Amino acid sequence: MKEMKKIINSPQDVVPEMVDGLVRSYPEYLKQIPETEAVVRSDQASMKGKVGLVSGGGSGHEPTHAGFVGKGMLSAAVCGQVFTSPTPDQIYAAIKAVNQGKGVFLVIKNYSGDVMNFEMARDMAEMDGIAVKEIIVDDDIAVENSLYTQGKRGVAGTVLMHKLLGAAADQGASLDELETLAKKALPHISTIAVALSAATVPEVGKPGFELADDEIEYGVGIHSEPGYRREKIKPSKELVAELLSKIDEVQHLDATHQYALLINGMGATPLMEQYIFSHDVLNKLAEKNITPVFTKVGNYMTSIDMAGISLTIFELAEQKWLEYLNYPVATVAW
Amino acid sequence: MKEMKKIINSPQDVVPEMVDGLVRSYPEYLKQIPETEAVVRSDQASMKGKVGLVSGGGSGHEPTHAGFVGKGMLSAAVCGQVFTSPTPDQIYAAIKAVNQGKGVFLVIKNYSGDVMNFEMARDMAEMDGIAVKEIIVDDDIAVENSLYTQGKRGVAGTVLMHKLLGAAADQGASLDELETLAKKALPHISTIAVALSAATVPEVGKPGFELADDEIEYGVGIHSEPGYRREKIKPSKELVAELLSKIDEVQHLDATHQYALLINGMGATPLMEQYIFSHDVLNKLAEKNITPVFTKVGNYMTSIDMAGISLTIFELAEQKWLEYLNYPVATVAW
Amino acid sequence: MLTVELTKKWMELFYAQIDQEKAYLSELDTPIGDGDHGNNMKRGVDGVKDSLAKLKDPTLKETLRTIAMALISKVGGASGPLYGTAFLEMAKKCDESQEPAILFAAALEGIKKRGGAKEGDKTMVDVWAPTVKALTDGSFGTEQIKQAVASTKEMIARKGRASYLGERSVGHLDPGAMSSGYLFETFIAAGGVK
Amino acid sequence: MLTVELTKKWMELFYAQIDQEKAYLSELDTPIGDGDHGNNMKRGVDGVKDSLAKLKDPTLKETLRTIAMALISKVGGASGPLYGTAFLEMAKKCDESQEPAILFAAALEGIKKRGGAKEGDKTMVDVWAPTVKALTDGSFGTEQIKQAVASTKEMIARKGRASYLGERSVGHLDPGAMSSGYLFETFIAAGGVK
Ligand SMILES: Nc1ncnc2c1ncn2[C@@H]1O[C@H](COP(=O)(O)OP(=O)(O)O)[C@@H](O)[C@H]1O
Ligand SMILES: Nc1ncnc2c1ncn2[C@@H]1O[C@H](COP(=O)(O)OP(=O)(O)O)[C@@H](O)[C@H]1O
Ligand SMILES: [Mg+2]
Ligand SMILES: [Mg+2]
Ligand SMILES: [Mg+2]
Ligand SMILES: [Mg+2]
Repeated sequence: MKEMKKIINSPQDVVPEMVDGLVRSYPEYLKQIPETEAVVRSDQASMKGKVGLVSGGGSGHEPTHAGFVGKGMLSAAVCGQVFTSPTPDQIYAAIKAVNQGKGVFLVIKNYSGDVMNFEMARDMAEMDGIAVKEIIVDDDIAVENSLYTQGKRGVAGTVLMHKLLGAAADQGASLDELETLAKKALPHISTIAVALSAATVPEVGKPGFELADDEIEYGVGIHSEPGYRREKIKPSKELVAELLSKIDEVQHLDATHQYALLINGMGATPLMEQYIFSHDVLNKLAEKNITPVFTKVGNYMTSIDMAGISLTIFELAEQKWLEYLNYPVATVAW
Repeated sequence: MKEMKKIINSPQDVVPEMVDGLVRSYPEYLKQIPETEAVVRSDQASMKGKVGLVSGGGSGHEPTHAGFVGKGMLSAAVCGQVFTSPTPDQIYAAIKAVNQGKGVFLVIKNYSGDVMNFEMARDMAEMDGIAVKEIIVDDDIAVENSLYTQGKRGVAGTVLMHKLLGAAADQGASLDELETLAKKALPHISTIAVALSAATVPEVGKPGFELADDEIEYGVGIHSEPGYRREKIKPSKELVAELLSKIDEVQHLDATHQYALLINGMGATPLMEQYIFSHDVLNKLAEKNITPVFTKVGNYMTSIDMAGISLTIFELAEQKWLEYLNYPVATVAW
Repeated sequence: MLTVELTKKWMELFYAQIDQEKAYLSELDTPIGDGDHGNNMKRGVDGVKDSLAKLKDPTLKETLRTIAMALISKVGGASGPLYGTAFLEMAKKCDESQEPAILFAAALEGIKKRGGAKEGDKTMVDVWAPTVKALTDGSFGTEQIKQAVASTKEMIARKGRASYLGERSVGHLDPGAMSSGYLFETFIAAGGVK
Repeated sequence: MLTVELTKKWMELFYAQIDQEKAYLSELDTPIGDGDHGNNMKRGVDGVKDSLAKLKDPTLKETLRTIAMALISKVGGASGPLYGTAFLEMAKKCDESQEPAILFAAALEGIKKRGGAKEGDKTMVDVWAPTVKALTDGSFGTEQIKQAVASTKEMIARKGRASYLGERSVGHLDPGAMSSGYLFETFIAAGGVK
């Protein structure tokens, strides 16, 4: 078992120190809500008269969520402990901080903890007379959806959801319009990942699982939740073929549609590998005569120091959605 | 010795596949110069009537250099083999592609290979009647400068040099003005790094050096060149104290001056750790009553999959330099 | 009868138990979760300890409510809202009755409503439900609690993170079931049932 | 006398030697460099082989120039411009003389000018300089080359990446010195000196 080797002070101080470091590095975008680990836009004027957009969840996915706070994207982000949903009081503080009388929209990833804590906060806000609606993102197709289970997980596609809703909110969409947009877009966003190693939670001190030196695992989640198959590492093209075929089963990729592509590094995988992976994805899509109209490659929804990559395909069923993706923002990380 | 585990196809194809993946993912910014691994702005109009700005070097530092090509920053970047300077013919092709009759300025990192190959390309361009000037960046203070050696290395500070010169060039600075700016700014940029692990060059297949599970090394270069001291890993604050004291010896940090800060992840170090490190740097500077007027934290000048971080401090001796740093750009990675 | 004194004693023992088993709870959470249950619970009981220390001559309702709010605002994750809701429901009920069987039944209803889990879904509900039943039929006790916790081992998870594993969750104890087991065991140790 | 025939034979043997010692050259480049010298040289000799194969009845000048251009455009790094310059200078000189001693002396001057290294700086110059001298005084030979290569081991590097190590570069052979050693040894093996 490898020892943990990290640039930190003490494991319990990771989140407060990280949030402080981020906010003080980027005061032009971010402000910390006092006595919380929630972060709100410093450009208050940009929120005037608009629906507030709040996201959040466990920490460890940097730059998600706080890196996407700013004009044109999130109004606030709530940073929980590492891989642990933030508590309702913190989420509630963020809701209050961004409420401009037009209501507040919540972006929640589909984990029991996130859903329960955000919904408790929503209850608290509604008791205060703040209108709150939400979308529960579940883009990870590695997990079967079923009425009898928790359902699919929310992963990198959440970043695209932030972008879409942020652009719409900035253009004055109402709370109901945001809900409609979110519900319409969600089924068109599919993500699947492959891991080369697991993340090490600082307070735990060892990786969430162990892979042999030549092993990979398909379908792993962003908290090192196990995936659907383990095997020997393969060339990038073959990883792409596997992941893309899984997405194809769900989305039935087809040259008559427009697609956006998000290739996401999990934290320890360098851009060199991400660009090669991207080359292989674009080649494989070209075999189907598909050229994505929007592509982003980088570390957006990480899993601390996990090595691996995720592939998100977003079918742009409406032209407006591409405009939202291209809409200018002022954030640390988009 | 750990086996190499990377998302690649074959080690020899890393650079062409990576460049292809990058360019095809971001056609709005980038175009590949045919038959080369050089990348030029796709927004040709933005270069009209301006001095061309060309950088480059070995690959493995992604998003440097190609990620900084675009309006307001580099005109072109030349991607060599991994950790190997590009060849003169490729650099020459980039110079020709960006020349608009106003001359071309080269940003070279101070490595024998880079200097020799860029200068051979410069000779070729000058024979064609293209005016060429250059800056040789050597911001790494870990290495002593001396008349009898190669001198200091060029590392993360190069990204700030790109930003400065790119903004000035976009505003119409002449070739001579760029040279003056570059020479003035260079001595004010100091960088120093700490490594938790070394990079693995795909064609080599094993890390450039080995560190024990609890060991770090100060002063390591961006090609796993050895540093100045090895010791047991320490809390982030103590790493910061060590690195900042080295910079202080050179820069004599002082509250009457303005500073920009660049905290740079080396590839495998997650943002979580970078933000904590940033928190500690800001605290340590605050002890001297210094609050940087510009900060950036992220993976800018990486060393493939090395774990570690570098700290760059840039004394903004002229107010104009801060404007250059804040000047808007359209690139993949700034 | 649940009293302020008993509740305080109970929380002290629960604190000590979580403090001691923190690493084990996180370890249980590793193969079928995200490895943080021990840390989550530790933050929770730290919060409970701090908040209770600040109370002056509290009523039972205030005591239970304080525990609930500390858990809700300190634990996070899935277990925070669930344990928090449990104590909140007990606080609501305690004016009416201080009978453990009745209070824990109210708590169980709260947990089920908040999380949507049923018995057999391999969650803390699989400790709470049989324990509430045992309190009514008189079979409540350390052995019964241990059995309830152990019963989760062979279940397939259908709620919480472990559900992403499907059948591969079989063979592992549920961490929330284990921490709920500690809650009831320390209740007994505090003198909750004679 | 350097001829087209001899040059081709020489390059074939040099190709084979680099191909065989590629990993070793990169290994030498690891403690005091960036571990790529073998790969760099391999790309270079691959390029030389391809380019020479395309030449039809070339002159000696064309042959040397072709080798130079292949090295310049394929190797990159520090060694590319240096080996490229060496062959370019030989191409320039070969109309005047085909004497190895004279050609290699011209190449050495090019290397020194391009890279600024002097003897004793722990670079390929420490093989080229004594070898050129040996060609003049008749001591040229495999033994002499091996000695020149070995002499770099105890030097402190003052040019190239190894110079960043300062005194810690002592105790390691210089990789460029080693590949230059191969160049001269294969020259002998090709029949370059009888
Ligand atoms: N929907 C649910 N209903 C009841 N209990 C649940 C539910 N989801 C999770 N749990 C319980 O919570 C425990 C995990 O808690 P914890 O690890 O603290 O939170 P998280 O899963 O967010 O990391 C599980 O072992 C299970 O007992
Ligand atoms: N300035 C110089 N003058 C002469 N030789 C040099 C100089 N710099 C480097 N070298 C030679 O180049 C060799 C390294 O080549 P290589 O590894 O291919 O390039 P790089 O150092 O760019 O990775 C060194 O071993 C040394 O012999
Ligand atoms: Mg958790
Ligand atoms: Mg090199
Ligand atoms: Mg957990
Ligand atoms: Mg080298």
